[in-house]
Amino acid sequence: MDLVTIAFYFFGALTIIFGAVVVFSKNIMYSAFSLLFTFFGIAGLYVLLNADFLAITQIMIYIGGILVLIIFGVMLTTRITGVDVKSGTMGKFQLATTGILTTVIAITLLIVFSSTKWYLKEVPAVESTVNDIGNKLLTNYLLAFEAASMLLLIAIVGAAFIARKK
Amino acid sequence: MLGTINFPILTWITFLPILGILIVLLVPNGKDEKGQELSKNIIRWVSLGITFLQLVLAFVIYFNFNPALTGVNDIKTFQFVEKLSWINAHLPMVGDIKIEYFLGLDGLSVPMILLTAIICFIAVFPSFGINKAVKGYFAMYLLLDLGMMGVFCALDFFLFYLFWELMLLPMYFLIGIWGGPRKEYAAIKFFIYTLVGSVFMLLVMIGLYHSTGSFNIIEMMNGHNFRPDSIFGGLNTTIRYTAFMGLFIGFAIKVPAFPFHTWLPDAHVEAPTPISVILAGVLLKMGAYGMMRIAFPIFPDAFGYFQTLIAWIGMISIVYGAFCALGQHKVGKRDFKKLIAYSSVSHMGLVLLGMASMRPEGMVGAIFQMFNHGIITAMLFMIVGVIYDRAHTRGLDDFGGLAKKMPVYTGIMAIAFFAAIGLPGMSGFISEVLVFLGAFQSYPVLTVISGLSIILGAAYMLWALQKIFFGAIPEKWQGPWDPTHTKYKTDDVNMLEKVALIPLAIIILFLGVYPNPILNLMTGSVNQFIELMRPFVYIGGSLVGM
Amino acid sequence: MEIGLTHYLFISAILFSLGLYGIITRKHAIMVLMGLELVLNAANINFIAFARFGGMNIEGHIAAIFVIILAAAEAAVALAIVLNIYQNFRHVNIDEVDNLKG
Amino acid sequence: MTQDVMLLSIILLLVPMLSFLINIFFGDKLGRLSGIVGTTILGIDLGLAIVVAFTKLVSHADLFIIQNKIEWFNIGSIKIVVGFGVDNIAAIMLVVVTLISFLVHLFSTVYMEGDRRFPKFFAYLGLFTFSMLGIVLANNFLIMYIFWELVGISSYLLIGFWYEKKSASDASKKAFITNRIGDLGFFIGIMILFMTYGSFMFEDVFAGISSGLMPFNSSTMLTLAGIGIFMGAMGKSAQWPLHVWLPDAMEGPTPVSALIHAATMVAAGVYLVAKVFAMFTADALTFIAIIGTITAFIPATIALTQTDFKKVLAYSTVSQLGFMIMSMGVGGYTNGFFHLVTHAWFKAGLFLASGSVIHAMHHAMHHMKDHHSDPQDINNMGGLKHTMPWTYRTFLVVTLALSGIPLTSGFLSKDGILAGTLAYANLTGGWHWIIPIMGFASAGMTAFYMFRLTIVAFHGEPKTEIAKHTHENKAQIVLPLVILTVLSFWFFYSPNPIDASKGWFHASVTQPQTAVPAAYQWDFLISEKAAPAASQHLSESSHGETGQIAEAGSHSTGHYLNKLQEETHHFHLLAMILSLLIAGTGIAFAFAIYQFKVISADNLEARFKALHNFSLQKWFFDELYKATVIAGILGISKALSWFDTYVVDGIVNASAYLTRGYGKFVGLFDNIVIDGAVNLTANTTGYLGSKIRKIQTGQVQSYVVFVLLGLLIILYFFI
Amino acid sequence: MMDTSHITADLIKSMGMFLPETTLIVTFLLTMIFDMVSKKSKQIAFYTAMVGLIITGIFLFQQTGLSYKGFANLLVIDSYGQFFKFIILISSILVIIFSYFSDELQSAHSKLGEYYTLIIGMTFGMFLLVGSSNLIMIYVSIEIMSISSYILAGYTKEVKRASEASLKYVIFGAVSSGIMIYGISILFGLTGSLNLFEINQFLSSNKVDTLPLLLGGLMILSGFGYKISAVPFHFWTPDVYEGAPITITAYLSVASKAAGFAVMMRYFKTAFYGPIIGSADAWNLLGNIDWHYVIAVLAVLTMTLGNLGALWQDNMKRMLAYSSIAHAGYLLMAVSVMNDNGVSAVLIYFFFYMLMNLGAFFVVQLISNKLKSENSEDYSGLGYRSPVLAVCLVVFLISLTGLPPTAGFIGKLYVFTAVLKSGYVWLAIVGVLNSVVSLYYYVKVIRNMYLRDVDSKESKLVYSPVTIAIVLMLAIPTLLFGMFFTPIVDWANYSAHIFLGN
Repeated sequence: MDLVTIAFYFFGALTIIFGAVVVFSKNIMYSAFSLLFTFFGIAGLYVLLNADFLAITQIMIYIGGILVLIIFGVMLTTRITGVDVKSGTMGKFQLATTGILTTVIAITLLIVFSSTKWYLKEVPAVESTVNDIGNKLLTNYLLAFEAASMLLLIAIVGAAFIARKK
Repeated sequence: MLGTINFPILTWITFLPILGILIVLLVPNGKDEKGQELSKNIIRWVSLGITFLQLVLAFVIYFNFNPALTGVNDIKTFQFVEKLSWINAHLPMVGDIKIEYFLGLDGLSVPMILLTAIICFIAVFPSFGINKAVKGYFAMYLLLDLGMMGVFCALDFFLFYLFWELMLLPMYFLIGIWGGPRKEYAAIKFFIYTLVGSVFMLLVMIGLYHSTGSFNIIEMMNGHNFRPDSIFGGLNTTIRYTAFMGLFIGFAIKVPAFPFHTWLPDAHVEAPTPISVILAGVLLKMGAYGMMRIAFPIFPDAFGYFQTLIAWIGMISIVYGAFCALGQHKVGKRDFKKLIAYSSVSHMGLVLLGMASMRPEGMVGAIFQMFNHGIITAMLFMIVGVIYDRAHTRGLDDFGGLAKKMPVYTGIMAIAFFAAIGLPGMSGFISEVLVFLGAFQSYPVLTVISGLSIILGAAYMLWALQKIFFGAIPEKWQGPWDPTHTKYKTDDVNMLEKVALIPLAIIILFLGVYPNPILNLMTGSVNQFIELMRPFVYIGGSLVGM
Repeated sequence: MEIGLTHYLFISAILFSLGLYGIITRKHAIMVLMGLELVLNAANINFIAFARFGGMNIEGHIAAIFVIILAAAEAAVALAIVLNIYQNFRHVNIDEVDNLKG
Repeated sequence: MTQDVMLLSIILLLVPMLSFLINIFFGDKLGRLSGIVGTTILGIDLGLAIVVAFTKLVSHADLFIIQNKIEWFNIGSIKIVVGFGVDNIAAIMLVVVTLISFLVHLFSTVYMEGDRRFPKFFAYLGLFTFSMLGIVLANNFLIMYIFWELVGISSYLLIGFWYEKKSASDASKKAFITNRIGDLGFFIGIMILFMTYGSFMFEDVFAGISSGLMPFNSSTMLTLAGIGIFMGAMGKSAQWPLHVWLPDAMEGPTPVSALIHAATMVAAGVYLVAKVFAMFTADALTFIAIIGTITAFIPATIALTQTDFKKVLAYSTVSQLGFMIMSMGVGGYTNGFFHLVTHAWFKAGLFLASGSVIHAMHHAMHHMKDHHSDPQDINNMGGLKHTMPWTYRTFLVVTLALSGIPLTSGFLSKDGILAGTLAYANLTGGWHWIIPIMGFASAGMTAFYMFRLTIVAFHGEPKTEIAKHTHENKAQIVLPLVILTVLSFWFFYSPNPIDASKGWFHASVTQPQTAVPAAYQWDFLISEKAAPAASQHLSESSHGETGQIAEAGSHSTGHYLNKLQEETHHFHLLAMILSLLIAGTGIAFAFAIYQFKVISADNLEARFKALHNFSLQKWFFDELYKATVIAGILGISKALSWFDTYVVDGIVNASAYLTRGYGKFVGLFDNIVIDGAVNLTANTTGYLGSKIRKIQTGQVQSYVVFVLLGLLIILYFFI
Repeated sequence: MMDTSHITADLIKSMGMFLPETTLIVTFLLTMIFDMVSKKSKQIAFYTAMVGLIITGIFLFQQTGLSYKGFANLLVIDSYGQFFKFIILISSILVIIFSYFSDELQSAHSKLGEYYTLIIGMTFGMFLLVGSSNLIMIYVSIEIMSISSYILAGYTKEVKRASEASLKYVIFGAVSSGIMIYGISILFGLTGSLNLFEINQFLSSNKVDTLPLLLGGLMILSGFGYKISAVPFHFWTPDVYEGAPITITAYLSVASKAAGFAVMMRYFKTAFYGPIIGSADAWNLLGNIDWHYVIAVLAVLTMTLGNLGALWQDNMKRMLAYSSIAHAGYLLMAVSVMNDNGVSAVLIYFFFYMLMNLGAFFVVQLISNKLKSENSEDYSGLGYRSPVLAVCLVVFLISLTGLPPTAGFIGKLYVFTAVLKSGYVWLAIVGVLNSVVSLYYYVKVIRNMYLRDVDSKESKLVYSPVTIAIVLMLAIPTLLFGMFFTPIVDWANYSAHIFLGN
């Protein structure tokens, strides 16, 4: 086993295990912090996939932005009495059926993924992606980029409107 | 020259009601009681005037119609033709979509035009009694009139469908707003039933359009106009059979034929008198007319395939309707109108049977029966209306001995009743005989069974006659209908009712003795029609066909 | 064993299913949002993996970036709405917000 | 000349219509005058009829028929040709109808006096006469059928004239509907013939038959067509089993009974059989004979015990009609028709006499302020011989005629019929002997019950006070009686009082040659000079608008003999003796029981209680019909009506419930549909309906589940 | 270093084609700014938005006949897109007008600055969506309109049901778009591209596994499906439609649906359209998947469930929500035939659907302004209390049912024409039976208005002439187009050609 393999299994396990904790934990705070580790794992995987810029972005936006947002959200919407803020789940029956449903989905996806002939190409010499991404974003994807900025503007206007008290 | 007048008379006769509707809507509501009454009266008389003009136009058409020109599938021999390009949209993939404003008459439609004009005019008289939302009533009434006229004039399938559906809504309101206690139920039932029929018609219409590239009904009758690879191309294909059945069911619901008839008793019972008159007088005819104009000649092969089935349906309707009318006897409240409604099922079954025979006698009989049934049933419903207005009940058991109280009424009534049971000297007799004669040649056994209606018809009609007019007058009607004599000055029919009823009676008697004025109109067309159908259908002569 | 495309895809598939499970089963609105983030991240893993094995196709990275941007925007709006719900209902249990139904 | 006859006939036909129109529209203004108007018009009509009859019988004896043809309407190549015609039997019938109608009009002017709807009555009488004359003059099936129906409706109006009485309106309805049953058969026959021969004209149909063309290529169908036509006759002529309407029809005013139920309407059936005699196959004739025989016998047995004056006469009429039909069936055409005419006179006489009696009884009751007694019950009468001498005398004579006593017309005709049946039985043998046997038995019973009636009603002491107070009626009532009585003597028909076959009547009314090919006909009915080339005459003038056709050929009046006529001659004497014996016995019994009371009527009644009851209750025919036919029809209609309301409509509603709420569904549907299958579907749809709504739980997470599920299902569905 | 010069040229050129959208962005900003600056004028945002939209319309009109693939293949400008943009634009204008007359909105907030701003933003998103030819672009545009609509649905935020609607909408929408982006990633993995044209090229030159293509395709479809409320992605629709302000409900039911259909058809045709084989009656779809059948099944499910659901409803908004689901089913029917006839049928249908559906919602809004109720049971006697509105509502409902002589009938006519032309008789039969079912609930409203008599003589409802005029402006075309529809059909046919590159 080379280092890459070990790293893959490590980050993969990190992602999945903490991902599981996120959805199974009863304590919201636990979930929120497990989400942190999941994001870390994913960022690790990105690195393994030669996506250096993405890994950084992942950490910055997800961990620095979204996760903080979520934790604030938790605090604002929950009467905090202690550290363990519980989130209820459905009854056992619903849990079981949902479990079966998502398992079926997972298995379906796994079968499809393992049996498919994907679009594969030889990997050229690895270099940093930052340049390419920058170029693309401002040329080929300029419109999408601008649109995304509009989107963010709209989101800000909207979120501000909804969230503010009258 | 006969058959051509330089005047778009069909457009006028069809769209005159629009003028009426505009006037009716523009009449201001009166401020005080007197003003309101005046405004109501203006609306009533305007409607009467409009329908009268229509009647005049119908007679102009009648006298200018040349029966020698046969029409049916020959576009050149249609008369009073008006043809304009109406919708002309270009679809690059499909080709041009052409819908024409195409009106014209032949022997199959002229009797219907005449009937519609007569009935619409006559039914205004009982409408005078309507006092609730008069403006809306007459607007709807005229709209209905427009739709019916249009159906009989249209030679473009799209146009036909448009007019066909146009009648649904006014009818819904007319039953639903001005109807009896279960009006909501009856109105929605009528609506949904007819819509079920017409949506199938819509699909077939679209299919036909694709197959022939036009909505022209006449062109659809010619097999050469069907593209061979199109959906309805070829002959005797399953899809053609299906389409025929779709059309047939659509029209059979309107006729109404067993087992699609159950809307009729409800609609009749709940509808106000004039609407029952129109419903029975004209609307039911549209189903049979549609079969003749569209379903049969466009799908002659499918007609040939289903001919026996149609004859069976006709037979069952005849006998079943008669039995149900008689069965009123015991089940539920015995309602006068319901009895007539079921008798309509029976009588319209005759039309089906006659058409299924594909014999000239049968076809002519069927069309003539449509005309006669229109007149006779209209009369019957108005007769019901007369006593309903006075007694506010139609229960057969509530009456008795009216012959003594209302002798003139009884006389008129007797004419209508005897006409309904096919008594010679009345128009109904001739059409019945013709239908039976024609049908017997193709379907002897079925015709013999249908003959039971001769007996059953007499049984239920005479039974009703006895119930209402004979015997002793019940306690509560002993005195005058209206002791104050404000609404009804005499016990017998009043002038307005006489004006409405007597012309119908005269028509019935006149045509009973001398049917040529109507028969001559259609003979040529019917023969042409049968020539068109001949290669595909079974035309009797042995016992094989049942 | 060489770590190939499929390995990454498997992780993504499992993460995706986990996310869905979370969305469906959690009552707390914020938890649902967390599930949502898992789903989006699963998609991103796909994009990056495909990009890597599809010849370092930079489009995959671009897609992932947009997903991240949108996830952020969505999270912001969703949280705002959840806050509003909290003001109106004094709780954020999604399954109890069910006045509109039928 | 023939044109004049046709013109006169048409006028003659329309004149009573005039009476109808005048009386229906201006009756109220005319008041009592309307009776006089009606009578006068009928008098004119009678005159016309006599002229026509004489012209035909004397001046045009060589023509089989004087007729015209009109194209009524056409349907392209199919032309509906109709017309009127006078042949010998029509000529005679014209006189019969108009004369009796005239007499009844006259009679009614007094009899109906004071009725509220006096003018209406005369209007209806006019309408009836018009319709009846139409039947007589018809030379084709269509016109025949039209007037057939019109007769039906006018008799409906007349029988139900006193519609305030439920029994009257019931009776009129019954008469009409029973007639319609026959008419259906008639119409089916017409349809078969029209389909095969393409024409309604009698001559065309006969020519077609004799050319060997068969409906559906089967002689059976021709027989069926014949039986169909005969069913029309069965209805109108009250043949068993459609006879039930006639006794009930006595609810109508008595003049109506005389007009309709003695002489005209009921004779129409016999007349129809005579008109289309040429088309009956041997099988059809046998059927006719059997029906006739049964009809002669059963009502005779019923008449034995009836106590209602008019009912006795009614059953006697049915029985006599049976005789006529029986005669036709056995091939005794001339005698059958002869009996029709003679019977018309004396039965009309009987009815008018009974009317006279009832009128008198009514007056007496009125006088005594008695409103409860039954003026028609013979047990309330007695001794009328003295209070109403003229009525009695005329009644006695016509009774003798009906009983078949020599010197009366009835003797001549009945004797001929019985001889005919004997001859027939002899020629065919086997079970056919039953026909003469039952015929003779009926004749004996006729004599018995008629004299029973006479004796009980007229002889002896008055049984009630009412009878005592009766008086003879006015001349308008008596005069018709006298005229009809006179017409019941033999000399009008034949110089020989015991044999009519040499008289003018038999000379004029000769049996037409049958059109049916020999293979399907009794061989004894085929003339020796038989089978002329059929249709030469057909082409002659079929396109004439109003032209007349005078034709020779197979229908000419030339004499020819067939075996039956010879045989009848042989049996004439035997029949005469037998019938005299039997009639005498019947009369003797009547006298013994009711006049001299040698035999106790009560004793007999007690001894044959079952039989007596059976007869008194009219063989329970009404009950039988009520239990079978009527109950059956009502049952079917009830069932179908139920079916329609609940099942057909129920199915429609069931699919509508897909569209509506479950609660409503349960509430409405359980009441209505008992049917398990429909219930099941309905419940299922209702359940489904509520489930569809349940999916929308309001919980967004469940929506997600459904989305995922949906996606999975679609995915797996399309793999 | 990449050579970007030709791309730069393309971008600059594209900007010229981008005027309508640019105008929208400017309007968005101006509306926001004016609203913030002006403290006094309550309606300044309204007027700004209106002017901006009208200018957009003018620019849009100038693009007639243009066929262009710009922004490095991210966006396509063609007549097809233009048609939908017009529909979206007209609905936006109408909805803004409706909002002006909405008591519900005007009383909830003193100013509606953000409201108009967000509508403009949403319009912008839809404009982009209609022209998008890149999966990322599609995703971004969908998100723009989604996020705006999440907020708009909960705009009356103090109203409980509005906030609930908003929550449900955002969660459902986010899940759907999550599934969609996952699907996009699968498609990306299969073809190595996000651009629809490139995907098309790849698919036509390489053989691809069916199963992942189907999986990815379906997942992407769920993104479109939830925009057009197709079963089983429709669940949010009734709840959100009921909870949201009426104007927004109307807007969602028309504009956002139009955008969804536009992108769905473009996606299918652009990505999967192969070279013509045999007759041109059906698209020759690449990838070995019978998309026709998939969509047909969805169509049947959608209309049936929509109609059955609507039968139960008393709340007008909820009823119309289900009805809009049913209409999506009819439209899907036309999509399912997968040919240009179907496309043109959708276009025709949509134009008429816009008129009648917006009309119906506006009437409902006006009535609810006065009655403070959206319950159809409360409509009894309305036919007499407010004759003009009631008649117009009847026209709209009859048109929604699809009866002549209304525009709705013509729409249905063309849909069924397209379906039957391709020979899918069973589908057409299901369709017409569904429209029979739909009659029942539409007529129920009519029944309540006319057949139910009001016990007490309630006062007449008085409306300003302007509102009446607006209603009539929608009702009269609904009738007129039912009888003379050539221009719309011509326009739709002209527009029915989706730009396929080059």
